[in-house]
Amino acid sequence: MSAQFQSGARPQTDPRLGEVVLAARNVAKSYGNVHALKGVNFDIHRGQVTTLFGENGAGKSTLMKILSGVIQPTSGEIVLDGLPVSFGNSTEARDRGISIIHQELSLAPNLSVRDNIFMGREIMGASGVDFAEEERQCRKLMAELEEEIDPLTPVEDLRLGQQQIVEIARALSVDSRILIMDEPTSALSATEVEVLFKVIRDLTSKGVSIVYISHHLEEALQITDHAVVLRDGTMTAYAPRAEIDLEWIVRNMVGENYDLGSPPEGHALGAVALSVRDLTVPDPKGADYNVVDRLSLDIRAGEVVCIYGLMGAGRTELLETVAGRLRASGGEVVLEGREISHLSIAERIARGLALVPEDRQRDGLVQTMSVGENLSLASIASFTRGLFTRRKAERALIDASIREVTVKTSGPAAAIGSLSGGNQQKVVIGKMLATKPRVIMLDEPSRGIDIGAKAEVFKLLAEEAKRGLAVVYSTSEVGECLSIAHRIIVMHKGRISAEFDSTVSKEKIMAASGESVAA
Amino acid sequence: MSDTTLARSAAAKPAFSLGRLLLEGRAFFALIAIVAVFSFLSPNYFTVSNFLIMASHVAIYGILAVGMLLVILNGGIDLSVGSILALSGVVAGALMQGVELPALGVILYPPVWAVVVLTCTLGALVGAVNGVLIAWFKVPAFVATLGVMYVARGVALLMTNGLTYNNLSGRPELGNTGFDWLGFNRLAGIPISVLVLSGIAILAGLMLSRSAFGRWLYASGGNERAADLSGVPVKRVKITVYTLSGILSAVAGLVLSSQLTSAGPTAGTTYELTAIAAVVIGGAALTGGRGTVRGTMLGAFVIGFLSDGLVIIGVSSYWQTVFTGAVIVLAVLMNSIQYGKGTRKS
Amino acid sequence: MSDTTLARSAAAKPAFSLGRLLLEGRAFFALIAIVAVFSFLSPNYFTVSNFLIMASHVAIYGILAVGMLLVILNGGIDLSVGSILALSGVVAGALMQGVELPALGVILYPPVWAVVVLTCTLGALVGAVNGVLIAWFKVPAFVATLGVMYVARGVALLMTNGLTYNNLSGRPELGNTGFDWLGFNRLAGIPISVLVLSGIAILAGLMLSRSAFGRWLYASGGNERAADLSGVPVKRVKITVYTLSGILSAVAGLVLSSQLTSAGPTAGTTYELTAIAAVVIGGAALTGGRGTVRGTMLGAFVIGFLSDGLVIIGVSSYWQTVFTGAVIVLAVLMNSIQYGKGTRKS
Amino acid sequence: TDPANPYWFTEGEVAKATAESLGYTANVAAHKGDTNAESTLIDTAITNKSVAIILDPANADGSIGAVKKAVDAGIPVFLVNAEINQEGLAKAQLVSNNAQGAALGAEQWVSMVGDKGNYVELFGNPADNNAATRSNGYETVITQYPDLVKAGKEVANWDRTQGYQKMQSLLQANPDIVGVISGNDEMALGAIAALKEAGKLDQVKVGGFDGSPDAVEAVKAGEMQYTVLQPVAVFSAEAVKQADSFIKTGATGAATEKQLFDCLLITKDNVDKYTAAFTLSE
Ligand SMILES: Nc1ncnc2c1ncn2[C@@H]1O[C@H](COP(=O)(O)OP(=O)(O)OP(=O)(O)O)[C@@H](O)[C@H]1O
Ligand SMILES: Nc1ncnc2c1ncn2[C@@H]1O[C@H](COP(=O)(O)OP(=O)(O)OP(=O)(O)O)[C@@H](O)[C@H]1O
Ligand SMILES: [Mg+2]
Ligand SMILES: [Mg+2]
Repeated sequence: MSAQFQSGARPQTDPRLGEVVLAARNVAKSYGNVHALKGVNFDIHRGQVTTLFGENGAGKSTLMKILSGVIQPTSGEIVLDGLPVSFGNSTEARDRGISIIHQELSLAPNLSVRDNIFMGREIMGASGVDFAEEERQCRKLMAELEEEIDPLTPVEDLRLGQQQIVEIARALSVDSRILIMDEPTSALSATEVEVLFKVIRDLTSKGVSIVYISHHLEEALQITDHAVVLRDGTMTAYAPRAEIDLEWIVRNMVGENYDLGSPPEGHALGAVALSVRDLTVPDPKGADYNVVDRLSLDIRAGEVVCIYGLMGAGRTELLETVAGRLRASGGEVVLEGREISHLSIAERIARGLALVPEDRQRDGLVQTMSVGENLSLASIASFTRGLFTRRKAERALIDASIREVTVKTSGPAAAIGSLSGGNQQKVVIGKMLATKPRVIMLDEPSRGIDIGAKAEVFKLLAEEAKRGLAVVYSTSEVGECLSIAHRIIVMHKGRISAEFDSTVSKEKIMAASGESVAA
Repeated sequence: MSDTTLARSAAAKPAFSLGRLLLEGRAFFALIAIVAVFSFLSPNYFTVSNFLIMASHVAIYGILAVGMLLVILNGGIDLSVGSILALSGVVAGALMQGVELPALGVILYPPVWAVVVLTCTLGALVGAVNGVLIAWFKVPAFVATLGVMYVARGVALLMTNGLTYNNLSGRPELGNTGFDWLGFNRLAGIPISVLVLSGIAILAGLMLSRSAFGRWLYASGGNERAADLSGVPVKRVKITVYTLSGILSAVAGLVLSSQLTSAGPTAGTTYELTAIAAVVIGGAALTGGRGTVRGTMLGAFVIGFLSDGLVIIGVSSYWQTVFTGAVIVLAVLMNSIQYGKGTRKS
Repeated sequence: MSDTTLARSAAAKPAFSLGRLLLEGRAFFALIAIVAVFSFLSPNYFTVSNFLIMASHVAIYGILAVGMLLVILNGGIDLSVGSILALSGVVAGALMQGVELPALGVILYPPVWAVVVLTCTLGALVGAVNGVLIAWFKVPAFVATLGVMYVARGVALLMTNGLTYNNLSGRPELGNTGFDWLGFNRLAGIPISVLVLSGIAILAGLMLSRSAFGRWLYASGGNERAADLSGVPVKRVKITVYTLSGILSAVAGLVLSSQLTSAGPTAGTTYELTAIAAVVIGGAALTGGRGTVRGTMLGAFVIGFLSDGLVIIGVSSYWQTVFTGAVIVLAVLMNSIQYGKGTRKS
Repeated sequence: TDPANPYWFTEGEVAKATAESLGYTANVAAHKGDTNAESTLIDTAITNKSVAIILDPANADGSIGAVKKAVDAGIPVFLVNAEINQEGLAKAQLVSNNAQGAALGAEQWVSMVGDKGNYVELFGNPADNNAATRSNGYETVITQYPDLVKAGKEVANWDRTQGYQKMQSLLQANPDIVGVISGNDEMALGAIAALKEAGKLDQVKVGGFDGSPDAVEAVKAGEMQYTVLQPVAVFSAEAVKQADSFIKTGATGAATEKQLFDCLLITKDNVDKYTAAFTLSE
């Protein structure tokens, strides 16, 4: 039986569930007139995993930041081991045994993996920092996470997923009693998630309490002991593991059932819209292999193609090269019959080829601009007449985008940083869709967006496909391959290792990617 | 990442215009305070004629500051403005003295409009050199413009052998009079230089707020990679802003040498600092992407009105230095104290 | 999975030191080129005594540049170093002349070590003012240090009434001799100022590479928010770097006035630009988090050896200006051309 | 001009003191050699409805505009220390006779250095006419001695630190010099510091120009051979008196616009007569 709660109500705690180590009592947080949390009660049980579900902007990250001392609540209190506490900053919380993996990476790109892991907690030896010891511990952590990341590599040279691993390793390196993980796996592949889960089980068996947030619901279900659903800043549901399933979560989260959709039908596929011929891309960092290796691919108008692969398969490089960011060393890219290899990014966008980049913070958003300005950034030409932009036309375009991709924001003038992670992602997608592309490429478009939004984005893409848009998206979640894609392409080491139609099984896809089908 | 910018934006919507006033508030209130204090201290300060005079002094810094604003919005910096100013003045001076064409054995006296056009072209070229070094050769802006600052200054010195061109009024029989018009004349009682500044400020303001280029500029200053992927021609934007800054420095050089009716190679030394200070006092962030023409103008007026005021009330020049420094800090400080967290980014 | 990262890290290890050399290569090669060219042009350039003299000139800029490096690593900038240098020199001068205590009716002549300590304390205080303005009051570093630059200069002028303290040697009967030791003496043939620079550079290098503070500095310069969340005391780090920069400016002021055996309030004007140039030529990024003491030293030597070399071969001073600018750009440009993609970040 | 130089400092102070003793309020401001700053100062003087302006022009050519502006506003301008290249604007131009002073200095210099050997010259700010005037004056005298060879000439911008560093480099290039002739005292004092450091002060003779207190000390100490005193105290006081007379009577009382004040030589012999800054009591 699942229990439903009114806003502000306290969850019933079953004595079987284990002792509550950390709890939020009636915690509220407002930013001006935005009420991110409206009086939430939340318990963390010793040695168990509590999962927090909720739509983008529901207040999950806000609650976690309060529990870990990053921000202070407007009202309400935090109870640690039965005693009320207040944390002035995250260091105080860390000293009390609470550590957090942030949703948005917080690493110093200029420093090595080792230095990032021990940032602010350097191990001191006789003559300054004991680098050898730090490195040793760092290697041990990496071994535990089954990652081959050299401790001396600068973080900026790592792929996003690897950076996330570093972030995880840092949290693990603090021997904390309570570990909060805010979407730790958004850039990880299934294998790595497995490893992480192994680590989590290990930790819980040692009595460490975990809070886990993820938009990958199936994945979260594997690990959770308790589920809590947050909606619009209030807690709407709680249930122990035994009583929850996917349907329960979705119902409580978005209030309706969801479906990632099925390949759009009933329209004839058009001519080949994008054709990639023998494309070869050398490693951008100068290593002597090709990250994309003589790859050929045709996509027809109205077709939806999914590219699946493990981290490092070269999907990002493929898409960035087609978009014009990286230079190919060989091969050609043909858009609607015209060779475009020599064109700039801007010219490709003008011809109808758009890319939604993988890393929204670094490549997607202009933090100094408002939500509206970000949305209209790629399509300025469409509302410029003569020398000047036309405010009305721009406003109409922005409003349409906000509606289309359902961005939850206080308005177009809001700062982009005030949006929740998932809504930021939607802005990036909306920005590129606003250019009215003929071919759109999305690199991991579902990263960090909630299940409802994901469904909406896929629905939107499917509808656009019906109108003749060619869609290519990459993903690291097998489930997403089997949604709207007509065709699934698996990449491995820069080449296409397999190609399937939409009736294939998950196992086959994973096998082709070189992934062990353990889960 | 999210929580840094937040507090601001939450307030941003309802208090939109008020918020902007507050953001630029520091400069605005500082200006009011300066005018009030000096008017109280000297009867000669609060007069129309004095304001016009002071405005004509501000014009030079203001024109440079507009160019600097563009560069700073782009996330760069331009240390060469003072040198370009001097070089342009000197070149204009040389052109007014006549260009000897040895091949033909004649001396050409270009008319004033041609001098202006040629000088601005020169400024644009030097600015473009900055831009190309920075955009194509990836030389950090500070280094590129520092180098160009030295080179331009050196060339100006070499051209004149350290001396100053004096007679820029031209001669009627050569048909090249009118150079001093810029600096000396008034339209409807307002000095031409002030009008030039207003014109430039309005154009720049329109460009920033209404044109696609303005949007590109803010975007590439805020996040160059994201702007690039959104189809913003980031390299072109960069070269353009440095070119514009070069042109504006040349204009400032013309205005200045016309005000002085002379052009020397050491003019404009350290003006880059004044221009940058005006931009920063006006609320722009040196990291790029934030700033307005309005703020920059306020910043320029704060600096100009302050230094003129100190002279008018007869403060000793040492104290002037101290006050200038203190007011610059205070003007910006006021903001931090009052609106606390809002300014994290700059 | 495994093989992707393996390849990279395997390659990373052996190329480690070579990679660093290449990164700092621009400054290194520029220095070699400068020495080669001048040695070829003048027989007097490539001599031990000249190198020592040049090194003692570099000492002043070098000491300032080390402080500037710390500030720049932190993502800031310190425009006040030249003024603090002047103020410290003047204060040291005043102390050497004796402090009159009107209450007691005596004149105190502090011994030289006390003068040095007091002066460095003063530098630290002024630097701390910068730091507090920036860290606590969130005034942008450019504005805060610009303001302090004016104020410190003004105070130096006021203190001396514009004049220069001339006789800093002290008098034996007062027990305060030895001030000129810093600037005049040599240990094992090496000027003290050069030794001071080396000591400071080594200490700073150790601090950056070995101490926790060094890690904090790089971390907060690379991503302040992340550093803050990781428990790095970012505010304290900030205040400390500006304080250190202030102390180093005071040291430079002591060395300079000891070299000249006189201290004037206008010393050190525009040295901040030279110091920043040295840091940037040495490969540091103005955005913070990247740079080394070694690079900065190379940068300082490039600038110093170039300008002295131009004097030695007797190039006219205008051409000196042009060459200085050109070499600064070229030194950095070489890097971009040769190692193209590697330098995206700076 | 820049009040951080004792020369200009005295100029301002003397003028101010004289004016105040005549019952005026005097306002001293510095343009630091920047013609734009100068023009700004003139504007504020006009705003303040000054009765007269005593100006040390920043630039022989560059300052003409500023003077014109003041004259157009009906304020009489009296120039001191440096000239402008246009007559009939200012009511008077009172300057020290730089050419005479330079010749005087150069002769003294030759008599002390001897008539052969290598020497170097330190040159002031090239934008300032006086730099060239003095240099030419030196040149005229010294070229009469063919065995005196100018081994180097460096611009040190009137500044002591630059004088010091340039001198050190010059010493490297020319270790065998016997003399240094400098365009002003500050640069000469810098050169002396450099020579001291190199241990060559006893073999190299240094001559300055201005007659600043520091230089006089150095002459006293035997480190500097001589300095040429510019009668700045005299002509600044005189300028104010002429301004006063012009305000009261409409005439300056002087015969010509350009008035040259002869420079005096300060050597070890007469150094005791130097009673106040820039004043040599006869
Ligand atoms: N600093 C802030 N200023 C203004 N509003 C904020 C701020 N931080 C968060 N918000 C708002 O609070 C709400 C909750 O945000 P939060 O980041 O907690 O969502 P979330 O549940 O973590 O979403 P996601 O799944 O997308 O990460 C959102 O509406 C967001 O816009
Ligand atoms: N054959 C190879 N050998 C070694 N390393 C490789 C090889 N191919 C790719 N890599 C590494 O993997 C990186 C490719 O990562 P990329 O981000 O393109 O992969 P992806 O498929 O987009 O993965 P994800 O988006 O899941 O992180 C390259 O930068 C390179 O460092
Ligand atoms: Mg979140
Ligand atoms: Mg990828």
